[in-house]
Amino acid sequence: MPDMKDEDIRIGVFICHCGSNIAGYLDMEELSEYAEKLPHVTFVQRNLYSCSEAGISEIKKGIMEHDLNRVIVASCTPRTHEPLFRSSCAEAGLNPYLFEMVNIRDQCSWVHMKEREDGTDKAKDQIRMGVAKAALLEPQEPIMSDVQIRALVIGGGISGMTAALSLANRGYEVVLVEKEKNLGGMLNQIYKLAPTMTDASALAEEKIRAVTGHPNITLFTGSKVNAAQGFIGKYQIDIETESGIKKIDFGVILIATGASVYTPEGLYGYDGQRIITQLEMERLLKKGLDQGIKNIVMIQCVGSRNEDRPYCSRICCQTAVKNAMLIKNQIPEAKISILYRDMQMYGVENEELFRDSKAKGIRYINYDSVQPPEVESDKVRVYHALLGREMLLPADLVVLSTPLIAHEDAVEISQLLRISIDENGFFLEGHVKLRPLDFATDGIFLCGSAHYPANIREAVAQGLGAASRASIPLSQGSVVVEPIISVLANEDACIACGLCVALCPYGALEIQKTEKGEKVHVIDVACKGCGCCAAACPQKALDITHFRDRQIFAVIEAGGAEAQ
Amino acid sequence: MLDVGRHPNIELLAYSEVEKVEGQAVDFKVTVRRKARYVEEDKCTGCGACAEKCPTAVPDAFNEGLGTRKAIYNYFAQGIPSTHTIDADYCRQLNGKKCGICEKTCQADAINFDQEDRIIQLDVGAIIVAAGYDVFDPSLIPEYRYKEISNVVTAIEFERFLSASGPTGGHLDRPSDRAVQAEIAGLEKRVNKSQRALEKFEKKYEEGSGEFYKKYEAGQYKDDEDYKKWADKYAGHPAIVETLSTLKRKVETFTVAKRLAFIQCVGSRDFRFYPFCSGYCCMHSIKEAIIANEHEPETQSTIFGMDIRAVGKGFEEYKVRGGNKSGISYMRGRVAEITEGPDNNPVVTYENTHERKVESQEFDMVILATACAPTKGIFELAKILGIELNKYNFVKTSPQSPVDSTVPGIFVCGCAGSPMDVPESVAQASSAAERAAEMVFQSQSEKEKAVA
Amino acid sequence: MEIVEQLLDISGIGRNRMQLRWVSSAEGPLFADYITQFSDQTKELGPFDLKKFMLPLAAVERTLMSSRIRWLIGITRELTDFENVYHEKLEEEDYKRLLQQATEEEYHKAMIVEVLREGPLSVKEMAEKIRLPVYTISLRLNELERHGQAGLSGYDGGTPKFIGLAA
Amino acid sequence: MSKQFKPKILTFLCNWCAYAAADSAGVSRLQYPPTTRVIRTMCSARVDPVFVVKGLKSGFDSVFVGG
Repeated sequence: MPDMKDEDIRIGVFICHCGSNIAGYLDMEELSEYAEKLPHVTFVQRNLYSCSEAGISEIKKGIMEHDLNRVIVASCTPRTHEPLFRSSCAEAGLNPYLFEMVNIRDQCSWVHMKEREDGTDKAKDQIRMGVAKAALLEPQEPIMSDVQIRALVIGGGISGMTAALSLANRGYEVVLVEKEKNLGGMLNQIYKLAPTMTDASALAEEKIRAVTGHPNITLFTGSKVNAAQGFIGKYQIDIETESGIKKIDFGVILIATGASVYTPEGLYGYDGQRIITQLEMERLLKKGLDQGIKNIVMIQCVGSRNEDRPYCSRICCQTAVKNAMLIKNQIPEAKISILYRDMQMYGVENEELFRDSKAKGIRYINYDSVQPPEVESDKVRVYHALLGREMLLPADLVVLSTPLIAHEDAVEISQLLRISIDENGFFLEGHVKLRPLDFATDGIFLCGSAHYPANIREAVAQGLGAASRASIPLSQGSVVVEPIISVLANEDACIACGLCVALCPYGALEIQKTEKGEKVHVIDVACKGCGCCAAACPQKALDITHFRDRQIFAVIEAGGAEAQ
Repeated sequence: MLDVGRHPNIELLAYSEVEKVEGQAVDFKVTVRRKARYVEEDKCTGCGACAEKCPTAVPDAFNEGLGTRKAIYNYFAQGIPSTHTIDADYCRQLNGKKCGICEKTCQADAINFDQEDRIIQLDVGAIIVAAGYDVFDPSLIPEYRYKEISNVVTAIEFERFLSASGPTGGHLDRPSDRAVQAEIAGLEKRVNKSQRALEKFEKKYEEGSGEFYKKYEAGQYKDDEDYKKWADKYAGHPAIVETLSTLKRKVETFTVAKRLAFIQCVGSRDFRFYPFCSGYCCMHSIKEAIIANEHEPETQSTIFGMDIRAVGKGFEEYKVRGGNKSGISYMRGRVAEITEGPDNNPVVTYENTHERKVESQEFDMVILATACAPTKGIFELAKILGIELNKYNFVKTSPQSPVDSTVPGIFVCGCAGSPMDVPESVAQASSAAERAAEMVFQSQSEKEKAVA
Repeated sequence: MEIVEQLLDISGIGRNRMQLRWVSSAEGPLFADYITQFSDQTKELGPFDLKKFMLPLAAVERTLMSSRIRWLIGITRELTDFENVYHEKLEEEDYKRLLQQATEEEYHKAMIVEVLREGPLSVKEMAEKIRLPVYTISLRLNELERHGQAGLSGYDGGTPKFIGLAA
Repeated sequence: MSKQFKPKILTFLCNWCAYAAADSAGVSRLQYPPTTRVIRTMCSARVDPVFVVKGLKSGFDSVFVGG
């Protein structure tokens, strides 16, 4: 195809009837006559259904016979059929980005049904604006970037191990980095797991044996990531291991760093001896309880659902009930009362555990956060919100259910990999409902309590899920990015002020040294083309392909001009 | 949904059911029945012209029967695949009466009335069950009188009331008010009909109905059949007009529902039905209450629950914010009974456990947060696949392998496995996909080893 | 976008010539209402008289292109969300006030530059044309002089005349 | 009839939110005045404040930005 010089731009305009959805409300004759008179338009055609097989072949025929180098389809919303029309243009030998759609159905004929004349005027303006933009369109090639087939899993708890094992089972090379000396994370400190009461360390050993024995998994314990560069497909990571720094390239990264238990300093007289946390309770259970303990009081929501930590940590209720059941197994006649605000025993298994615990004689006492219980030397004073009177419960042992909080090093990892954490320090997922295991930045994935406190069932499921998400780029071997991205249009204007880098929500901009001094560099693979950098740049140095300033100005001027 | 429809690697068989499964992990033979839709899938562009012209109105299942759709329909506006379907039970043509309007209207001539069910064989390596759940039918709970009191609705119906594409376009018109409005519409039709009948008589006899009636009463046209009909028509006319205007005055007093009651654990945590907790209903009610408040700032909601389980990420903060900003109050207690007070207002009787008093309160509308019941078809599907169900009739899984069913190679995700909310379902979907991929990969490597 | 509204106000064009609305993809009806309201509101305002507002509009454009304003918009988050090294953060209201004040100053400077394009003027003449007190004009004028955007062009019988210079 | 003033509104719509809302208004056939002239952008952040001024200078009577 000849190089696009200004004079020989040949635009084809295909106006769709969409049966009667457009033709029934707009004057199609007037539209096609008007389109013929627009600058650079050399071919106009109307068809009944542009998106049907017949319509597509008409467009392809039009491109080849009239040697068109720009195509406009005036029909429905680009959000549905733009990819279809672009691929048809490509099949006819035209670069798919020399194509522009004009919406004259969903945003014109359908919404101006009783205003045929004004609706037709609007359609004329929109087509004129489309033609103005089409004249300035440039060919683009989709950006391919190959992916290093190797996954990095940070965190060797149940979730991290599950993810690593699953990816390894699918034949991918996995590097698992764990900051502690041994794998297992929280599992090592837990005695038994609800609801099947399987032994936590047995499960941990089984998983650790599988991980250490797997040929595809390289394990680094007592190590941590201290430098990270690059983007999806091409990450350069420095891992500080016990035997020196290792530089390894990765395609994807999985964050499974888990969370730690909040130690309730200064709350309810916590002393780690008589007033302990649920985790310390697990240790006591593991060792075997001192039979002398007869009365145990557990207090829920210690240090959570308040101003400092407004979130409900989800798993402390089920942990408390599980521990209470285990205590009953070891000391059947022990009296256990659980002081709670809301018993968060959500789901099938938890509710069943909750019922069985009541059958075993565990008592539940509701307290109001306004009047919390008070722990004294050998008893606990609590105002029973449901009975409306104060109770004194003898307590040889007080167990405080504290929330899981984010590890301190979560902030460090978030800055290293340019991923965000939420106000409670947990990692912020791409989308709370639709992308719970991804980050906003492509290529990095998330599972387990690093995202939000999760029990074993959820941690394992999220580990598998994150592995599945991570395997998509690995299995394709390359990443295709739509070429609507930011580009440094005016290199001299850029003064490397870094304002755009701070603004970019996708971490797709960085400052790099070039012969002309420091300039902004666009990581095209990570860029989503949102354009906030181009709009904010004080020097107007950045621009967005397919939505360039000059294209938008041309469309504005075309829109404003009166329809002849 | 759009991505699924357009993804080259996904073959979407909508309106189809699995009939038989043979073989075992890694190579299953699955027989699928593609039910006849009487529309050619490859020809239909989903433009919707046929639906506009179709004369038969049918209660719309997507809107819980609150709105109506046509006999030829797309399940909801932007449903994928956009291919329309003819509802064989309601379509006149398929029931022997003459019609075929949709066939005439369709310019892509995609309508094919003698399309048959088609049986398809599939060879697959793994199967993922994502059969979802059914909404518990609250009419099984007599004390909530779901069927008798029109202003008691289920959560899913309330969702349709609030939705901009729902039957009321997002306005919280009370069902009792809508019934009155439907009555008014019926009456208006009757008034016009009788008006036209009177005019026909007047034209026929060139005489105003008023004078004719005076003469008729004076005994002038006693025995004439036609005149008698005219007189009865004229006598009955004012009565209809009268009831119509009283109803119309009553409609002026109607307002959007402002006092809402959300009753949690309807069917859940209940030994008579489902002893488990369905997990998402607390959050769903809080969301509905907040949206209702956004639509109508004076809306006040009370959520009755034993525990308000806001356990997910950001849920507790959402619940607290709902309480502070969107006029929601949380009442700890289980609702005993709903009776109908004056002006169709449901009255809720409950024990306020913090005050240890039995109280009752009148509301404009009551929303029942219904339980997540296993789908009706799960029993048959389980038999076909050979997988076990747990005692609550969800697919049996274990905490260590949460997405594996009891049969290797068959996996489960979402509410078919156990009640859960959207974020967990989406996460579990990826987990099931991963396990399936693992299974398929292992089989390939074994085949290669066998060949090598 | 509040800056644009503020500029439209102080330039006399009126802030209701522009509107920013947030609409989610499910809120079709809400979108239709916003468009209907804004369309009726525009109809009441009547056609936009380009000739009458040519000058102030050019000044608005120049203000929006000035690096000072673009910088201030660009680092909003830096100033208000993240703390600087001394752990100081700018409160939302202080930032808004600072931004409004800067915008006003830049707008006046832009008006002066635009007015001077028609030919040399004295401070008093500028004050009448832009309808601003002499005091503000001279303040902004010497800022322009400091940045080399304006300069003395000569004396008309004792009163100094100024012209715009290409910065 | 005298040419009744028909305003022309330059409308920037973000592809994921406002543009999608406009489509869904179309799907449910909601009517609104035909005064808007739409420019689709990938995100409302793409709308540089200068575009608003450009719009008023090019003959539009007002500018609407949908994010």
